Amino acid sequence: MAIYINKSTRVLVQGITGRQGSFHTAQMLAYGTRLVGGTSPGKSGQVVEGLPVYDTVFEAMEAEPAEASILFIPAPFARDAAYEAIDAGIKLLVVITEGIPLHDALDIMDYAHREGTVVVGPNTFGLVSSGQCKIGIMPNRFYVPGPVGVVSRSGTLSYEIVGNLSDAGLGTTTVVGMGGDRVVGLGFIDVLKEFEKDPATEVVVLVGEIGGSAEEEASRFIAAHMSKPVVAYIAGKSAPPGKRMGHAGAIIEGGRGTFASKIEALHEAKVRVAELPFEVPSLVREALGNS
Amino acid sequence: MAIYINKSTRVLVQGITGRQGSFHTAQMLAYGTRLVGGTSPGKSGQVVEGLPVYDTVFEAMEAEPAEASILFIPAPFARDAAYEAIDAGIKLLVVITEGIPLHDALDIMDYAHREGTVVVGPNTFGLVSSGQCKIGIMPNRFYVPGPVGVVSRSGTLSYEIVGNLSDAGLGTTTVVGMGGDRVVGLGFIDVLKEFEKDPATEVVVLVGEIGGSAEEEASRFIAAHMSKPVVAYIAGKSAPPGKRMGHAGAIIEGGRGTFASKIEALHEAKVRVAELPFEVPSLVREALGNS
Amino acid sequence: MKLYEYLGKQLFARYGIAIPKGQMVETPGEAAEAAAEYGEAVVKSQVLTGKRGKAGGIAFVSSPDQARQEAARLLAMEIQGLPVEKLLVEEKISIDQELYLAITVDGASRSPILLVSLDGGMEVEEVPAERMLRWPVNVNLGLQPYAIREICRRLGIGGGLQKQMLELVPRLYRLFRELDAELVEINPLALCGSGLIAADAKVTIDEDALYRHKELPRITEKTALELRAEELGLAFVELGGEIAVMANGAGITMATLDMVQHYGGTPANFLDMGGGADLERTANALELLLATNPRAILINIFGGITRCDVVAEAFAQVKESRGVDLPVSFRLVGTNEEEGRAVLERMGISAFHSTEEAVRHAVEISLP
Amino acid sequence: MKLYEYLGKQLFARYGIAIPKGQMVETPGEAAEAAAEYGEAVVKSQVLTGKRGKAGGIAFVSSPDQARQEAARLLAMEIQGLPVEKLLVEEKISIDQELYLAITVDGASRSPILLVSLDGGMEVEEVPAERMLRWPVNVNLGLQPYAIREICRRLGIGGGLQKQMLELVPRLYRLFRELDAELVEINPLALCGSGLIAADAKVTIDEDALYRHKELPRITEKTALELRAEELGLAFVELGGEIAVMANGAGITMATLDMVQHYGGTPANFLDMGGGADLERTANALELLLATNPRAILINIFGGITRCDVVAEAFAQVKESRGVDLPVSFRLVGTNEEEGRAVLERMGISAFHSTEEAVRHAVEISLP
Repeated sequence: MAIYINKSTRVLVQGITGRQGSFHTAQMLAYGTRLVGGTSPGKSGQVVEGLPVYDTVFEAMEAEPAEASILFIPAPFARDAAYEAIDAGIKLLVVITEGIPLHDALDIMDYAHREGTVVVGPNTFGLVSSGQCKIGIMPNRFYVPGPVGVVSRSGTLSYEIVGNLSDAGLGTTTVVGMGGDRVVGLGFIDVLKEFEKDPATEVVVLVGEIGGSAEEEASRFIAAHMSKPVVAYIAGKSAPPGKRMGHAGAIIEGGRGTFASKIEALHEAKVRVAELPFEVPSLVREALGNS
Repeated sequence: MAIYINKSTRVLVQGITGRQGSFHTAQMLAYGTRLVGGTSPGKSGQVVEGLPVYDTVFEAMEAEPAEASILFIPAPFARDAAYEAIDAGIKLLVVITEGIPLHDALDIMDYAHREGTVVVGPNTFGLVSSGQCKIGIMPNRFYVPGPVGVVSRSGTLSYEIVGNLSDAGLGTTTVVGMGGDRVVGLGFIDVLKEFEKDPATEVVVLVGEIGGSAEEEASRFIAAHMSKPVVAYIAGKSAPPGKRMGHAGAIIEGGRGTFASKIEALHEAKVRVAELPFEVPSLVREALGNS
Repeated sequence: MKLYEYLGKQLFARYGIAIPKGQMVETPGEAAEAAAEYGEAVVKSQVLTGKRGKAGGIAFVSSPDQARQEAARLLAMEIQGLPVEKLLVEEKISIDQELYLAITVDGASRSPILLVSLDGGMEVEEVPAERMLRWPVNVNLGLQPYAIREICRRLGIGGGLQKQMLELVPRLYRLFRELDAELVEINPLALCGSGLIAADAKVTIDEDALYRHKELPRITEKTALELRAEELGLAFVELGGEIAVMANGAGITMATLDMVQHYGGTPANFLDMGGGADLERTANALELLLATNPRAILINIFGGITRCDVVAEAFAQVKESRGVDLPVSFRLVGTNEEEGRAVLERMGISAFHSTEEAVRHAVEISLP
Repeated sequence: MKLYEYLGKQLFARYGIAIPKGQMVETPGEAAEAAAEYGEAVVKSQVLTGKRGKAGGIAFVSSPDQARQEAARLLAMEIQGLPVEKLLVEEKISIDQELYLAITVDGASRSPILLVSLDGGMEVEEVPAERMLRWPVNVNLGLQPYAIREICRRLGIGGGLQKQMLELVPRLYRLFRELDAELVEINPLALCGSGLIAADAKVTIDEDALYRHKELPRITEKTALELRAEELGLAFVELGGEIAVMANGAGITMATLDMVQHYGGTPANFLDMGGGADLERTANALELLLATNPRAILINIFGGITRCDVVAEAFAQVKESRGVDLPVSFRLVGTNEEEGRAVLERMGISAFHSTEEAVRHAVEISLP
């Protein structure tokens, strides 16, 4: 079992002919993802990695319907591409694009909410149900089946942690990247709810960072609704206030979103907190032992 | 039984302190409608017909929640009032107001659709479940319980027809006024579906008029999905093309929306069509006898 | 409110939609002057009907003299009963392809709808349904580029023309929304070289929204009486027959007219006095009714929000002040019916209970 | 991108939001001239921090001479490390009541959020939560009048002040949406007689959306190196320590810094080279890294979209061209790891597999 996606999920690649789009198309195919085609305006009829290219999502859906789509579309055009996917009936939209204007993200979320489409990202590495389906840009090799569900705000840091887990013999059910922007679709709580329901997930790893209040809200949710153990790591302990540490979300403003407040909230929710990323596997083992 | 509203439906009056609002508040109370209060900005604390007046719909809903609201709000402010009702959680919105700009109506319908609110009107006389609840401006006396469901595009004409029915001893389950504007919330098909499901409704009377294609679409629906007999009357046989006959919807343009095309569609759907309004009761009797 | 082509084109220009060079003129002399600037030119009657081409209301000219002649001819014309009072003189454009483009409101989907066809230039009713692409627009999203690309794909429009559409369509949609249009139509939308030019313009503005568009001109196709009715806030249409008809509610008024016709009478007008009118408004409506010089009057009141006594009082007032002597057929039921009947009885009028009786009587008294 | 108060107020004026009369000046002489126009005036340091009042960055003056003196004093100040280079001289307004008004984006509700409080004038963090009204805005609807009326009701704002709010709030919201603002804040929003005046202005524009706002000024709080990083499209922050750190991904870069600190080192910077950088971009990032004059370099690459060999090649290139002799701790795993390691080996660098080892090594080599 897994959450959101599995081996029967049919996936479309928007922006398949670009450098990133074509590279990750190959990677996703190698992982075993059921890709059904891609889009690139004006390039209908081309073939990328053996997959048909269409002008529009509607055209692609006429040829073979897909449930999910992954966006490799430059930021100025990402909102339009997201609208297109949602309007054409895509139910899970993974937005890899970085640097999408904040108000465009608000517009995307609003329309997606209205149409019942789940958005992962923007500025996410995607999500993967280990051994079944990868819709994202994470390296293939660490995502092996196991009992751990992972949800993370940052990409490479989660690769690091999932790498540590797999080195320690701990595989994953589903790994979800929420995305590093201030406004993202799936949040911690959405994903935690799914992990709580997923029979294959025995323990959840939450990878957070400074800025915003998502970790604090997740803590309250965990305390109230999670029966499964949760392990957390929060990045940004050493970050100075007022500076944006890469991610739009990672900025401590007016005393809010600090490392301390997040750790306190997690402790209150009885979450096991790792001080450093490589401590995560032992805390997971501990949690598995206890559960 | 009845559709949309019944004796437990709690109703709010938006614009209760105006001439129309207060007059019809008294009429609705006299009919037995469960009115719980009204709104009028800046007039919180006043009392109209024994009902409390609030500044906003939110304030009213805090005091006592309502499921439905009826709008007596001047056209330039109607969209805002509709938004307010929908945002505050009203699930059935009856818009009496005439002359609402077309694009405002589009906006209202869009938001209502999004939030799952049913809109009756604009430019409607409202709806009434006979003997239980009246949310509208129709005269009280003709709406007596019985087996006939009525849905109408025009107000006074439906009073005339319901009056004819009640004179003939035929009462009604629910009478719904769709409203005379080009864009209205509930359409024939929505209401026909409900009547088809309502055990108390044995026959349906559809009162249409020239313009648009609602009657043609209703006919196709009736042919495909209605097991109950339908009787129809269409106004505007004598109307010249290109002239707007009062209702925004009642205009024959470019050969579409003609009397002839509607009658033809209704006949194809085996609907009994009355030539003149007062022929409706005998056709209803005939339908009841057959069913 | 329909706008003349030249006004519609002014709006197009304001929204960045290309139009041919041209100017509105009202005399043959002005037409000659304008044509002198363009060489090959077209002179187009400005009337609010779509059939002017077939009616000979458009002329191509190659010289100022010819423009003067044609303008004189056109200004003497009536098209579908409408006198030609204004002309639009435009440079002749060389058209490679004609498209059809319109945005209007679709009652069925409760949304704006975009209509596009490659069969431009002909009457829209003549375009086969399968060659007219219909795209409902979510008002929340508006017309986004992806939708235009998808529409173009379905129509087989690619390359430069698609690019032009991606620029033009959002502008037209913005005009449609911002100016509260019921209809914006470009037919033909002319492909001239690599550019799209609006060769015609049909724009209809929602009259209910005119209050928020002080900048727009006020155009009317109404008769003097219809204008008077508009001022009074009444729905009124002149129909030219013998029986002046007033009722309360658009549907019942239409049904009353249908019945008049059914029983062999001819209605002089459609007059919906609306709901809940007071004494003054009702009196105004009755004055309007008399102004059509009918042979008889038919008043059909089903009082709901409207009070029967108010209508009866208003009638008494107008009858007295104007010394009305016309035969009247009155139907009166509903709110305050007894009081209303009492007022009429004093004038010797016995109101009917049923519309049918009232209409039959009206037809009888209207016969010469 | 934060805007200076005077720029924010220019935007307010463009959107019809009332501001005090005033002008931006850069010298004491200009300040005196401006103050002469207003009589009682206020001289405000233009710095991109909210604490300037407490820091003495605002002066009230009654004469041009006093304005000159205070301006000289202010222009010599630093506030929170920021030099005061510009002043805003404004007429002093007489304030009856101070409100707080802001619109920002709420990540939790994925929507804009309006913040209103009757406790204006104080630091927003000091306003008790229950006295700050928070109203999430549906971007589809925008801020409609009903919402403002409801907000006013909850705060007990009626009458004329409510009317003022009904005018002002939609204008501020329009600015927020049209200019891609992350934050618009008016604190205090001053009630002066019957009018509301924006006595301060804090406007932050989304940098990701600047490309569509050519009309807006470009303001930066960044150092020269950070600016260079911005040009290169890299996320870079100077931190002042000894170890230059580069990683790929914001989260892992932060975690690497945390580990550096944990093991007793001090980071010179935050540098996220992002994902999928090519040789040139990586080389640029490395150049930037060297410009902080560190004692040691720590490079932490977990190759996904990023290829290990590209990073190693870029490093070799820069090392050679710049003759870099600094000690380096390299961690390299992921896509094309073998190829990358081979490149490094040729330079005598043996890359670590784990971040922990790499960080520990970096701290060691950074010690004097």
